[in-house]
Amino acid sequence: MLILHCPYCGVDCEEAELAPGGEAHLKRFGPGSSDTDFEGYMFARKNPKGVHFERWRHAYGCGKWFLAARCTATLEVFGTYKAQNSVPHPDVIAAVKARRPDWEGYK
Amino acid sequence: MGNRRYSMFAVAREAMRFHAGWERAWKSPEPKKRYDVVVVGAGGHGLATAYYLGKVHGITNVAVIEKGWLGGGNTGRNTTIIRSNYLQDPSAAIYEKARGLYEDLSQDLNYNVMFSPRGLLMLAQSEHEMRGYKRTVYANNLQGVETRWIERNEVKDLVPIINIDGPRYPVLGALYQERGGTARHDAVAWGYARGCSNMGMDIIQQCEVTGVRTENGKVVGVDTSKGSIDCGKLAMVVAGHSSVLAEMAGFRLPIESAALQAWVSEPIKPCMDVVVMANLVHGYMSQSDKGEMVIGGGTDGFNNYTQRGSWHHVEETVRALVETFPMISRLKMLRQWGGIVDMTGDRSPILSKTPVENIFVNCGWGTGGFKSIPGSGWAMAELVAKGEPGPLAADFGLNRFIEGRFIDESVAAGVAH
Amino acid sequence: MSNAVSPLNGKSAEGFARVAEAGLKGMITIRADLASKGLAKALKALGLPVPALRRIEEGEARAIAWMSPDELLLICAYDEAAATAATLAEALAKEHALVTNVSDARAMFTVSGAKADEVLMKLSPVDFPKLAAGEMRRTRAAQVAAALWRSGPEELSLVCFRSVASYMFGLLEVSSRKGGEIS
Amino acid sequence: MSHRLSTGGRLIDRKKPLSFSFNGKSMQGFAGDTLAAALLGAGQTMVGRSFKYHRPRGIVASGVEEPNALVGLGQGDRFEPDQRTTTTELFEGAVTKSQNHWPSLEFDVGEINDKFYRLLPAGFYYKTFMFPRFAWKHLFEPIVRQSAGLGAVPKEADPDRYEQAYAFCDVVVAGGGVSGLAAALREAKAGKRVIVMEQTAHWGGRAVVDGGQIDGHDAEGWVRDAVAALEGMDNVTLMTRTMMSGQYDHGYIVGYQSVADTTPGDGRPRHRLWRIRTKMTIAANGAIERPLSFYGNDIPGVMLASAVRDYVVNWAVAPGKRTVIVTNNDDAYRTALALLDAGLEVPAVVDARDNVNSALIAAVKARGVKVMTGHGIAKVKGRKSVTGVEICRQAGEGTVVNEIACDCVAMSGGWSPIVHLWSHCGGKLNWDEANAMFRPDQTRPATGADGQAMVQIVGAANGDLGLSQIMGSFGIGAASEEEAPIEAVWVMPAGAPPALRFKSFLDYQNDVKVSDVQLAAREGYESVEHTKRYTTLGMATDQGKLSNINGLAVLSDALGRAIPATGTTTFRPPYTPISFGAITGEARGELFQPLRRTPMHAWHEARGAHWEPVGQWRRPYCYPRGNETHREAVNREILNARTNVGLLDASTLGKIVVKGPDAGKFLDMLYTNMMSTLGIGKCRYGLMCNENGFLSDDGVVVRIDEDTWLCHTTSGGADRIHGWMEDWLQCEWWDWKVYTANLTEQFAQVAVVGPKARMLLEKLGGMDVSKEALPFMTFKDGVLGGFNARIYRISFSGELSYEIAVPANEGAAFWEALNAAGEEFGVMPYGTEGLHVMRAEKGFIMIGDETDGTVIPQDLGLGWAISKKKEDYLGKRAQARSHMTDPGRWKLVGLETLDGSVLPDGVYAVAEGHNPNGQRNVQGRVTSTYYSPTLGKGIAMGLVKHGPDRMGEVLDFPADEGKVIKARIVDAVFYDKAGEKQDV
Ligand SMILES: Cc1cc2nc3c(=O)[nH]c(=O)nc-3n(C[C@H](O)[C@H](O)[C@H](O)COP(=O)(O)OP(=O)(O)OC[C@H]3O[C@@H](n4cnc5c(N)ncnc54)[C@H](O)[C@@H]3O)c2cc1C
Ligand SMILES: NC(=O)c1ccc[n+]([C@@H]2O[C@H](COP(=O)([O-])OP(=O)(O)OC[C@H]3O[C@@H](n4cnc5c(N)ncnc54)[C@H](O)[C@@H]3O)[C@@H](O)[C@H]2O)c1
Ligand SMILES: Cc1cc2nc3c(=O)[nH]c(=O)nc-3n(C[C@H](O)[C@H](O)[C@H](O)COP(=O)(O)O)c2cc1C
Ligand SMILES: [Zn+2]
Repeated sequence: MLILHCPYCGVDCEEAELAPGGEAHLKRFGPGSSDTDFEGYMFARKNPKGVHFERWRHAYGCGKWFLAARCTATLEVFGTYKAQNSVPHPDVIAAVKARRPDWEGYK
Repeated sequence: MGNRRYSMFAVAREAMRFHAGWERAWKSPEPKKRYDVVVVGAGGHGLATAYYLGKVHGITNVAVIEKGWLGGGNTGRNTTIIRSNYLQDPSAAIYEKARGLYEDLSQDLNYNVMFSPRGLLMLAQSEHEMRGYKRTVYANNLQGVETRWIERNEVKDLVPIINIDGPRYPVLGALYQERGGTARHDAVAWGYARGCSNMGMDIIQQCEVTGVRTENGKVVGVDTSKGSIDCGKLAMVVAGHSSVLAEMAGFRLPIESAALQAWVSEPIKPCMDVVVMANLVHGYMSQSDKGEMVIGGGTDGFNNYTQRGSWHHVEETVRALVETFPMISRLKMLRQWGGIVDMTGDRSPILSKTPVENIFVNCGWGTGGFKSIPGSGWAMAELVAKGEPGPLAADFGLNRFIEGRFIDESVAAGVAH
Repeated sequence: MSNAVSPLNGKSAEGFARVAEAGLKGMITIRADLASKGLAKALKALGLPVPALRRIEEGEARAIAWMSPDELLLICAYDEAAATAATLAEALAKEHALVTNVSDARAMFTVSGAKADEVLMKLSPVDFPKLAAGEMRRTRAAQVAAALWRSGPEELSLVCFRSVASYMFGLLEVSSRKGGEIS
Repeated sequence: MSHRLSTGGRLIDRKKPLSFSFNGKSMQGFAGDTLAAALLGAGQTMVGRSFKYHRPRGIVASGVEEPNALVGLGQGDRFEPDQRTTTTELFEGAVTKSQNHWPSLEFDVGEINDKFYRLLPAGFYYKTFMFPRFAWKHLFEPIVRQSAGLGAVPKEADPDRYEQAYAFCDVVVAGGGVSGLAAALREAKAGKRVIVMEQTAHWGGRAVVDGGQIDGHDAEGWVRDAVAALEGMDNVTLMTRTMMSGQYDHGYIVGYQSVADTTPGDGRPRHRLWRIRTKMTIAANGAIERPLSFYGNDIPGVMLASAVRDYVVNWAVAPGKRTVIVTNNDDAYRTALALLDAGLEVPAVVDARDNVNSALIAAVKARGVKVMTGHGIAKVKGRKSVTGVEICRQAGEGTVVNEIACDCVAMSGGWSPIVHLWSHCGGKLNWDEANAMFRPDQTRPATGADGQAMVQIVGAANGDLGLSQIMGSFGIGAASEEEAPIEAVWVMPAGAPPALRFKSFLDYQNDVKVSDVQLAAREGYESVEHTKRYTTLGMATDQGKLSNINGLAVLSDALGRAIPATGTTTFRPPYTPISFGAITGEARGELFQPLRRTPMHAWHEARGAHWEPVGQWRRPYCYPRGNETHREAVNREILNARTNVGLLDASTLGKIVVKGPDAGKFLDMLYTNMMSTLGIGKCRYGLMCNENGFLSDDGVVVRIDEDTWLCHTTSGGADRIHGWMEDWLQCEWWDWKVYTANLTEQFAQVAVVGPKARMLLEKLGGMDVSKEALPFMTFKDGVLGGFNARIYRISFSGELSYEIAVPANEGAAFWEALNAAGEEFGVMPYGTEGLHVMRAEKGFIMIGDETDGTVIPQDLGLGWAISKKKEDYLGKRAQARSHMTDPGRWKLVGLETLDGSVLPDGVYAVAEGHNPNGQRNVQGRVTSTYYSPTLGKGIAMGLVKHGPDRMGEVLDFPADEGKVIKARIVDAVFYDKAGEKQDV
């Protein structure tokens, strides 16, 4: 049962107050985009065993979507940050590096 | 001289000497330098793939490589529901092929996998579900899958412990597959393993694949915790770990790994002879031969590689089942566990060639691939042996996503076990 | 308005705590840039501040609560809601803002008594001993969304959607039954 | 034979006798007894039958580890199977029955399995029952199942109620023994918020029985003071009868509290399930004694040494008159002393260790007890109760050196720390060779959200067995007798031949013997996980609390590998079984799920509406009158709407307001149509697709002012679509200035439908609803019959129709007013089925019928609703994929059976031949089908390959019993093709 900090309202949310939203930072490809780009956007997933950047909505709270960096193998949470970031927030990158020195970085 | 072939008489003979003469069910050799085919993953699908490679295609220089103990993945932790009452043609075809093979699997493997076609019901608890299941019945009849729609009173006859009167979601009837049922999940893995081993294949346990070696777009071998092994062809059959293996080979899959949980009650005397799925409220239950009520529900919603799920999902499912079977309220949960399921974009499996020549994937069975083990192994063996999919696998290629050719089963049923 | 009846018409129950539907309440959702001067001005005119993060500020006739970074909930008398909403909308006409009357979309309950917390402890994943007076907590109560706060000594108030009012009352009623005391 | 002692008993109140019954026989016990204590006290040593061989079984333990003594408790709707007597508190009038035998406990037919034990080794069924093929299902499996299964089946619904509660704290201490209390004191003094859970009704754990000095007091006194001190602190919550069921991720804990088990029917919740979020868990839950594996170690009367001690000291119950003690460690000598103190005979202590000595041993010798070191038990004699033991050298193969008559055997194979809670989330273990135990590896604890340890473990659970050692770790002085080291003994005697090993039990309940584990090893089930599953070792209701360590030691020995190389199986919650009732909590019956009600719900209910669940809403399907069938009611409602006027409660329709300078642009992305160009005051039907291009929702969009739109969604769709909008606004187009609000429940909405609709509204008065003032596809605000209303001129039925929204709190009154005013026009309410049929008569699609998540708007002839002008909208890219543009896609058409009958739901139109998988080719399917009372015949819609180009063609639809129904492809609009009726 995860507990994640909502960067908008400051509540440490119970998993039951949240709605998961899958991989974060997917770039939308619309009409005219190549098959590969579109497939990458819609289907191909990193799904790493390790550091994962993902979307959560504080559904039973302030209603805002936020992002989390979390290890899918240990469930350790490195940090949460606002959804209005098209790439992981530098602070979070730093937080991950601090805990996972051999992490290859955000790809 | 030891006992290879299993039978009532063999057991009787062994009884005389306190069963001292039984041979190993499967050998556990050290890896050879090279194999024609390396199958990664000794779950049901990997072992069945190897088994039919030998049995149907005569390819026996095969290794099945397992990072843990064989059958210890989802094959060893699933609720063993077997059915083929799927809506879409490609699904119905492969699941029915599998169900058919299950009918004779014990005899074929000379290992009693306890396939028990005790009957399976999917309860319709809304007008919408009812229409969906009636549609499924008509589809199944044209697909050669024996199912029928039964009215609520017949449901009650088949499942005396059920409460068909709701109050919240009265049972309107059910989609009934008389020859759906269950099997002893571990025995399926063990039986196939024994079959492979008897054909001279190597099942290598406690050996993790850590890298995939390719040369100009072609696979040449794998690195493992027991050294590197060359291979002509590579079959990735690792369910929840498919993305990890794909990453090693340099491509991505439309897969997300999430926890799916199940649990059992304390054992009680037989009280439910069929498998019941209540998809509207997300719960299903059957009774094992040992007497526990075997229960499962919906998948957790986030990427997870631990075999632990979230408690609130347990509550949702138990709630649904207490409502459906009020008598279980005074039973107790004995043990809960989880597995890592491989969920695809359209919730249907992938049997496919990959961007890397001679690497083939079999994954994406998600919450419902125990029932398909024999059929999937059969189709995968054909794909690996011939390098091209046969009719059973044809529609399950990776290209379907970019073509928009989904095989969507959620249409008829919510839960996909 | 004579035709208006609250979802449960003031239904109540006495257990080890008292639970009651609070009757008709005026509620207005305001979505706007909470930092904007215009908003502050508009609220000031109603005798209300812009509440800080997760705060609820209760005036004598009205209260205003922080619901999300760009959303406030104004609570007032049912009859004045429509007019107040109109006034606010007027005042915020120049801004990018959305003011809408949601009085009828909600149900409000009070839970009172020395053990009021114990009733909600059974329903909401909230650390009640740490729930400060003046904090607006949005969470869930069993299976539905709810917003709750301390509306008085030994009293909590709770807001949920109108359609689930009787579900909510059912939850509160069983959770407050005598014999179910936790301490 | 077991009996109650005349004096003593820490926990019982002799002034409060309680009567209960066992297998119909009435018995007496005392307040404070467990069922097990009361049974033994009443002389009942045999209490059940084993799973496989149906061997007579007695009470082995005094706590949660008990494998045998399970009974059915209670009667009728309060019956509960598999109740563990050692943890069930006795209460007045308790009715208990032993399990798993027929016809009786004394004489059980199943016992014959025991005679054929050699034919039934582990996994025999994998090797047999295969021929003939059908026989497994029809012959063998039924037999296997009947003989398996333990408790009887509860038949009725549970009358008791259950509840749940949340709590938050810094520290949860699991276990109220001396280590738990010491840990709680330490943490509480440091100002932490502490919750202490003790599964039993008593504090103190073992120490209060075993004795010893703590901080200058005797253990009992120290415990009393510690509890008093903790009770005095308001940052501490003490919970007895509360078991920590599981440690879950991020410090989430499930606790299981027994509230009213001993007072059935008193109205209180029977169990309370705690969900606790803690920063740290301190597992202080002790250790469990291991049995020894010798022939007949399962015969009633053979018990754990510590249990024997517990029964004597806590409940003044003597498990036997003459007790032989067999051990490999010193602790069991405490049992000898306890028995002697109680005036019971101890003919001998059989100690597997060679020439050991210690204070405890000396003390026992001093009491004149014969201590036989280097010896073990060759055989226990007796069947339904112990009559004696045969002694042999532990080193040998079981040659009997002498025989001792006794009626009880107290065994101790050493202690296993309870590492479950430590391990649930991955805390690791080390094998401690000296103490022969797996104990926590303090360097590899389970970690939480911050990646740091979230579980600590102390006391015996941490492998510290000596009292001084345990209290010392808290800086508290303590003293107990020094003990000589244990010597691991996994099989007794060491060289036991098969004949002995086949009756040396590891897992009592599942009848797993030493020989079974050795067989598994021989057959290659080498992983401990394979052995577990092959033999069912540790899979019984006690989850191997007694058997796992002995089992894996035997396995390791058989494979000639070290115990740590074998490892343990996975520890999973719950620690002991918890009721499904508790897991359900309040969520049953009315509260099973939220039921959403519209403001008019009560009215519908009072009119006997037949309900249809729509999401969590409940909508009237129809309103049957008198003895009308549903079908008849639906037909009546439709005809009335088409000829007079009908009312539909449309309040469940989603209503989402979208406002802002960029609202138009936003809606243009959301909908396939162009919404930015919609005129103020106008309505437009719109479609939404997901990014896969599939149709996901539809509804009427209205433009309220320059930058405000109101979007109607399907009833099921409101929350989903609102979430969908917010997702895009927050995560993709966060720079766009748009606000949304879900106003679905702010308004009650009524569709007033039919030729007389206008008359009805005019009668209510207050607004001009004429064609001129309020044309089709426009809306108007005003006061209608005294209600603030917004009236939309839209039609989903093809009739003249108004959809009117009023404030929800006035909905009931408004609905009444419409009914009253409509009386003279023959107004009638109609339900969802009428709605469906009328829309089908008009060829309007319905999300969920025509769409099923695989259908795109282009399939439904809705091309007109897809703007060609826009270069982008959600789903557009996906719709450009090859399969979506395939001209061969199935397209929407109308279908009419040649004989006017109604096509069955979901039938398929077959094509020639079969596909490569041998499945019949198909070319279309029915998506909705109804009897149209308006047209007096069956009508249907369906998706057909090239459908629109095949008007008039007749298709074959195989239906039930091999019947084939012929239907013609027709225009999907069956009624008022020109659309005159709705636009008047
Ligand atoms: C709780 C639960 C309930 C379910 N219920 C049902 C049901 O009722 N009916 C049904 O049909 N299906 C059900 N399923 C789904 C079903 O269990 C799976 O689809 C199926 O078992 C998958 O089999 P598999 O062989 O593909 O994968 P697995 O059995 O998981 O085997 C994959 C193997 O690959 C190994 N592996 C992974 N990575 C590596 C590596 N790097 N190197 C070497 N080996 C590796 C793993 O250790 C594992 O043993 C359920 C699943 C779960 C978790
Ligand atoms: N000398 C020996 O060989 C030996 C062996 C074992 C124990 N001991 C003695 O036993 C005592 C150990 O003290 P301790 O406090 O570590 O253990 P303990 O066994 O005395 O106390 C553990 C307590 O935890 C409770 N408990 C267990 N699981 C629980 C759960 N999941 N939830 C809630 N409660 C739970 C038990 O009911 C028990 O009261 C000492 O006196 C020690 O000397 C001695
Ligand atoms: C169909 C089925 C029945 C099971 N029955 C039992 C049982 O009776 N007792 C038990 O302890 N575990 C039972 N289990 C659970 C296993 O013990 C184990 O938890 C599961 O295989 C997952 O493995 P793991 O817990 O070691 O990770 C059962 C599992 C399955 C799939
Ligand atoms: Zn928040």
